[in-house]
Amino acid sequence: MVEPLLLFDALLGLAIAALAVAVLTVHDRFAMIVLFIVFGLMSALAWVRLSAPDVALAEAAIGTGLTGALLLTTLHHIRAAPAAPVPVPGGVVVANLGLCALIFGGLAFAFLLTPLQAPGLAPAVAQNMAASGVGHPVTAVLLNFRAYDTLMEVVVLLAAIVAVWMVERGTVQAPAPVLGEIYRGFSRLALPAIVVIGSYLLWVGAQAPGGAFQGGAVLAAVGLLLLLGRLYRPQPAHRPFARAGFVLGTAVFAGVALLVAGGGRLPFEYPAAHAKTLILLIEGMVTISIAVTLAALFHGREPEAVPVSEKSE
Amino acid sequence: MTSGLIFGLTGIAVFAIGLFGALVMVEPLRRVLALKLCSVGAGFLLVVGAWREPPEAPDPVPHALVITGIVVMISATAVALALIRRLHMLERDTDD
Amino acid sequence: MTELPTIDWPTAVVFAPLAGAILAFAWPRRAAALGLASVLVTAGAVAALALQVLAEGAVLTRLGNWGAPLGIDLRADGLSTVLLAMTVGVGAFVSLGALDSYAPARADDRTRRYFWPLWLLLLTGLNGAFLSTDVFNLYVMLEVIALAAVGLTVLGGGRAAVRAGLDYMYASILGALLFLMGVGFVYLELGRLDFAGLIAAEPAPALTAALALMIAGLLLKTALFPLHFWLPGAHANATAPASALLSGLVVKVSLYVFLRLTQYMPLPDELLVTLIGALGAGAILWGGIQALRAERLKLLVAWSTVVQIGLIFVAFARAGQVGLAESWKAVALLILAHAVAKAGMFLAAGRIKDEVGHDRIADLDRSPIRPTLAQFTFALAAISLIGLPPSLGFAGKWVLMEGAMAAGYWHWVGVTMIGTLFSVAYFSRVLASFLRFDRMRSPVAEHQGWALADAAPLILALSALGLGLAAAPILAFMEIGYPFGATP
Amino acid sequence: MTDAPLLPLFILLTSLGIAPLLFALPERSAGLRTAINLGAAGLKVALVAWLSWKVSQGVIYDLRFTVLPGLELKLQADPLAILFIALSAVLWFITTVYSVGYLEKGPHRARFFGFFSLCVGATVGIALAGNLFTFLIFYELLTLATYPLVIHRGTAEALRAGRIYLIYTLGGGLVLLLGTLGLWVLAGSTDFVPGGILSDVAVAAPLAAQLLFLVLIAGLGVKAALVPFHAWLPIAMVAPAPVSALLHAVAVVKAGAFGIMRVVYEVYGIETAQALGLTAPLAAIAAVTILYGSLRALSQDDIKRRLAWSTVSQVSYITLGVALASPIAAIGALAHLIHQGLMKITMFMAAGNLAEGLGVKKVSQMNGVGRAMPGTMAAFTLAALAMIGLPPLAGFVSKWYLATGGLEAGQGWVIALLLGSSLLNAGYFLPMLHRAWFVEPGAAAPDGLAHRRIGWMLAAPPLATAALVLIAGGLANAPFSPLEWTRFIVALEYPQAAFDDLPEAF
Amino acid sequence: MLLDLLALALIAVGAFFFVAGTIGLLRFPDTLCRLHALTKADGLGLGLTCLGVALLAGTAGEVVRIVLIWFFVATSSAVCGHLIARHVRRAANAGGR
Repeated sequence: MVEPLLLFDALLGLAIAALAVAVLTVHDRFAMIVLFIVFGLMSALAWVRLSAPDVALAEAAIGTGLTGALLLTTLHHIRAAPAAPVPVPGGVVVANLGLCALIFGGLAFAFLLTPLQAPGLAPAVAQNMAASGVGHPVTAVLLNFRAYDTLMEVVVLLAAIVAVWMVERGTVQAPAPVLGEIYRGFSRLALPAIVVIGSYLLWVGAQAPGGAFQGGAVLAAVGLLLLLGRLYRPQPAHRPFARAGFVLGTAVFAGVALLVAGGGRLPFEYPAAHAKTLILLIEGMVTISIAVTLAALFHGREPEAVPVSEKSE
Repeated sequence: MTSGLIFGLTGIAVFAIGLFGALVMVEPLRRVLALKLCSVGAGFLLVVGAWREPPEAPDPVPHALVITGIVVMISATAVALALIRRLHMLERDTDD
Repeated sequence: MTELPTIDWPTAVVFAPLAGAILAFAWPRRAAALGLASVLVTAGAVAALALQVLAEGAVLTRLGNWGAPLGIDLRADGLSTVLLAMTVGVGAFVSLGALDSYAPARADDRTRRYFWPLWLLLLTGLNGAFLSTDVFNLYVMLEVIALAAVGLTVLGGGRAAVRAGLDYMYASILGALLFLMGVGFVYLELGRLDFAGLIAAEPAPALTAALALMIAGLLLKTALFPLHFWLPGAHANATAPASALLSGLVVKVSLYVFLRLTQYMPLPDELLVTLIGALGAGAILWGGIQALRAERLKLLVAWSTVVQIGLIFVAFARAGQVGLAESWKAVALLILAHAVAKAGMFLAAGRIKDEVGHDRIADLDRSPIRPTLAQFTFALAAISLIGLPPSLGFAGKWVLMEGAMAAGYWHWVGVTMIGTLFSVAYFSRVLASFLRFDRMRSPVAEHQGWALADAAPLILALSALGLGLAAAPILAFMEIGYPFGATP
Repeated sequence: MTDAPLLPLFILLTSLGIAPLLFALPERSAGLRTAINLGAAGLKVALVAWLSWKVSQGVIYDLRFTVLPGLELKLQADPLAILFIALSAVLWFITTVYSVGYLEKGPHRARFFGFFSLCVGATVGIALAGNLFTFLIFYELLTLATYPLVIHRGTAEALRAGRIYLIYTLGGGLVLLLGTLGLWVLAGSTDFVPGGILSDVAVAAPLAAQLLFLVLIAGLGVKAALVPFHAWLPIAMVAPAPVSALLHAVAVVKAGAFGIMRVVYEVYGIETAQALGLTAPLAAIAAVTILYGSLRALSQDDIKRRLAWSTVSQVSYITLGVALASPIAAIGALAHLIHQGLMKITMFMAAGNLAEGLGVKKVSQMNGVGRAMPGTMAAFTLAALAMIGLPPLAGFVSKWYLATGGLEAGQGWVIALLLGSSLLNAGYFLPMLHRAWFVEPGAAAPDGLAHRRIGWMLAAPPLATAALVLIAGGLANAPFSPLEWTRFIVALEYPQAAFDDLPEAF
Repeated sequence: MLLDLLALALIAVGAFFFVAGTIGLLRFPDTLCRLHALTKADGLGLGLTCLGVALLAGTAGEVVRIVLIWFFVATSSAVCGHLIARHVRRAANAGGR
């Protein structure tokens, strides 16, 4: 029973590597992005094979789905640009190829010489699970043991939206294509379902694969659907709410981390009795922030009081 | 031969392919994708580091790290894409 | 002793700017006031932390009370604290300078409002990185820094700035991903990510790979020749306060991480140390030549950053592998010197550009407008960067050359001296154009362009000069908690 | 215990401390600026007098401040320091008066006086430096402070000169840095101690000690304008006259010569230096410089350039006296440090007056200037005659001691050298005097020597320094004369030479 | 056991339709033809696969979830097909004008 699965793994690995090459070599840019999405889904599949369903979910939803959407909308904007501006000299390509082959060889060598039996932190995590306030180890690591990392990750997201709003200030985006009635009908059907799924993922994260990031990403899809179908158009007046949404997760996370300190406790040291509640609170707020931020990253520019000629169609 | 070994090598290969792309590609979107390939490659390595032969449960810590890495990467990608869009706009305006 | 420990200062040092960033972004109308206030609060927190470190030695905060390796620890030893003080000190003065640079008359509303959240996020990342004891946490911090820094690079919004920002972004992400791959190898081998684990580790192929990847990533981020290609454009095309932060502080973080890692995971071969020194020498030569050819003032200053980074790596390699235990002091002094002086210099260059209206070096002496104080500031900063006594740059160079000489590594002494000559040559190009008066048409008005805005760069430049006299106490402070001793 | 242990620091601050004040002063507050300048200069003369008296009473001043582990900034007031500091204090006062007059309506006065006082402060620091490290710091400060003075006029020519000046002096500074580092690594200290600190190293590693000497002398030789590092000096004379005066008489070249003295006497110790065979080559270089400078001076038409070449030659008398390794020659060298300063500053100020008052800048234009500006030319004449070595003027005293010392050290060629140099001195100074006093003003003179009035602030200073030249020579044996003081110093540096055995001046 | 075999058979047939659809995607000449091949074959393949998996499911909850998945995937692929076709028609119109 093991052997065929190993064969499957090997084929999957080869396919992933081949897709990676294809992403870089295919001429058409649209095909490039589609291939990348396939690549991402295949990688997610591989991670399921490696018993990492949380990671696979996150990669599929964020790393592939939303990233793909971002890439496609960017391609839509820059479609006028020539595909390959300047050809790179062949010598440079060959030299880099050699370099990367060398790096691959070196890293593969080091990897093969390393036994994959290091105990890691799994025993420590297992030992402290009871005190963590949640039942799912990955969530425990993300929101308790290494909560500081996760806070900073949300900060990265905040930095990204600040930077994107700053970069694209005062720009008028190329109008997106109108998607028509069938799409609108579909989105009316899909929206509530996605909200349910996102919330479910958030809620289940405490016990099983899922959590704030996966849930947030799914909820962000709501935003994408709304934006694409023009069911929601960002207005300048909405900016304060958007900003509040962006900072909500970071602020609550950081606030809780600091407020639990005192009385002999350290920052991030949730009182055992309230750990679960606090973590759920944080996760909920972070999910909202992630959803709003990812949707805003997709939309790009800050809604501004510039005359937008969107009424024309 | 184990799944860990296979996907470890896959990850390293993807990383190297991405690195090559990042060094050689000139087209903006493709460079971003090349970097994304690198991050997936690094993700593979961490997930493999967490993996244990099936009856044994995997190490959750690297999983958390990779999830963090994925979110960080989409943030960076979004900023890079915004820059690409902005640059395209500025160059188009000056070309006219 | 006062009752300090009721507040956990390392945490405060990271969270104060974060709170400022959130507030400044959520409330754009008050961004400047909120931002400045939070920088000052952060400065207070760093000062309190420094006092605590002075009184008690290294301060360790076990976030969540889990303790490494399961949790993440923050650790403030002497070196970290000095770099935190450098960051917040330089940052405070650059903030003051930014008040003028982004004043309503000079910059649009949006620039002003976005500067503060980006800068405070950057400060969060910088402080977090200096306190971090965990390689993955460092990766996340490096990304916080990278995104905020790219945002600052393109703050001006011009085409050159955006293009440079994009190049910077590519380099920055790639550097971070190389680092992340290294983190992967560390976990693969050790099953933990904290510094203590690195110190205790036996040499292994995976660790060598990890070290190589991480160093490559850090060198790319820190712009060591020949990986410097992104730096001059990014630093030259940003607005002046942003350039000051980028050149003064941002490149220092990757240097600092490099320093830590190479102490915890010794380079496996003397040859590597020499190679890194040689790259530093290459940076000094190539950067020097480019600085001599630069046509714009800010570009020249940016190339001088490339040179200085090279010098710092020469300091790293000054006494070979056995000397590493002491060489970090020279590196740290030079990092400090460059941060303070270069921030002052970029702010001064920005002031000159603002007053004169352009920054073409060849035409500076045609202008009847002479922002005297800014020019004087520029000269003072140049003195420190050249490494003339009694500046901090001199102290760093002295320690560098002393160690190299004692170890018999004469080539590093020679490289340092050549670098000094180069820097004299390219800075005197600028200084000569400040002092030349026979090419302009109308007479110079007296004391032109003196403004309160000159205070921030002037204080920075004077500090760079004067801190050289305090090099001994600074060195003594840096050794608190034995940054690179057996117990991390 | 002394009643004012910080006295040397106060003296340093009288110059360094007022510099920021002067920079910040608005351009038009000329009166206040002059008051600050003269007040500080006067205060310094008083403080130096007090310090000299204290030191002559045997009080020891020693201030230390740790900069890097083991490495100190050290100020010490020993007799050698007093010699130099007294010279700078007195001449600063006089030059300040002169500068105020000279720059009455010129541009950038705030900047000028700011750097001017920094420059003097650096000189004081060099004098008081208690170790080579401190010396180096002030040596570099001197370079930086004089550069803006050299290019003060802001013309292309001035900038070119400034660039050459900077390249030479910063290059020299860098070499000196190397030497200081070398000393630190070799000896573990850079202190100036009578008798030297290198006697052990000289035994253990003579080659290293010799190389180090070469490096140190090269670093110092740039400012001392030893051949082949002399080229900057004649070019730098484009600076305004008071700057040239200061550069040539007190600050820059003297810093170099003074440094050579410190290195030979107090880093190596004269015995060690001799044992290592270092003094003879140094003497040879000095001799070459003396002759070469004088020869080049002969053919210069520009007055200041001729004076500059003369400086190249004259300053090397000091080096020569040090290198002869005889106590009597040492007295000559030390005395010449003072005497040359007095003589040369007189001549530069006089040359400045000629340019200001008459527009005369070249030797060929000097016909009849003596009658147009008798006071100035009288001072010039006196200084020139002293240079040539006419008894009983100051220059004669130093040359006499040098010659005697040469004989004592068994170096007879010194007599020939001094004679030859004196002849050359006469060869380039006497024609100037001849033109000034005995030739009718001809068509060559600009404006037909139309006399523009020069104020007392320009006229008086050269007369004052000329008077000092006369006094220093005539009253050489009086207590507290420079010569007396140099004997005191030599007694310290040459422990074996009994103070009483030293011959009288005449 | 029989149930297992039946499930495997259903999944295998489903996979066959997926492969067929993919071959159509690669081999057919223009976008509308490709779309035709893809939507029909994949729709069938999806249904069969879901059915097969549902037979293997242990609990009723899992079955419900699989049905939901089938429903959403089928709907969204239909909408996607529609959108692509619409885009093609618009592009053709724009090109023809």
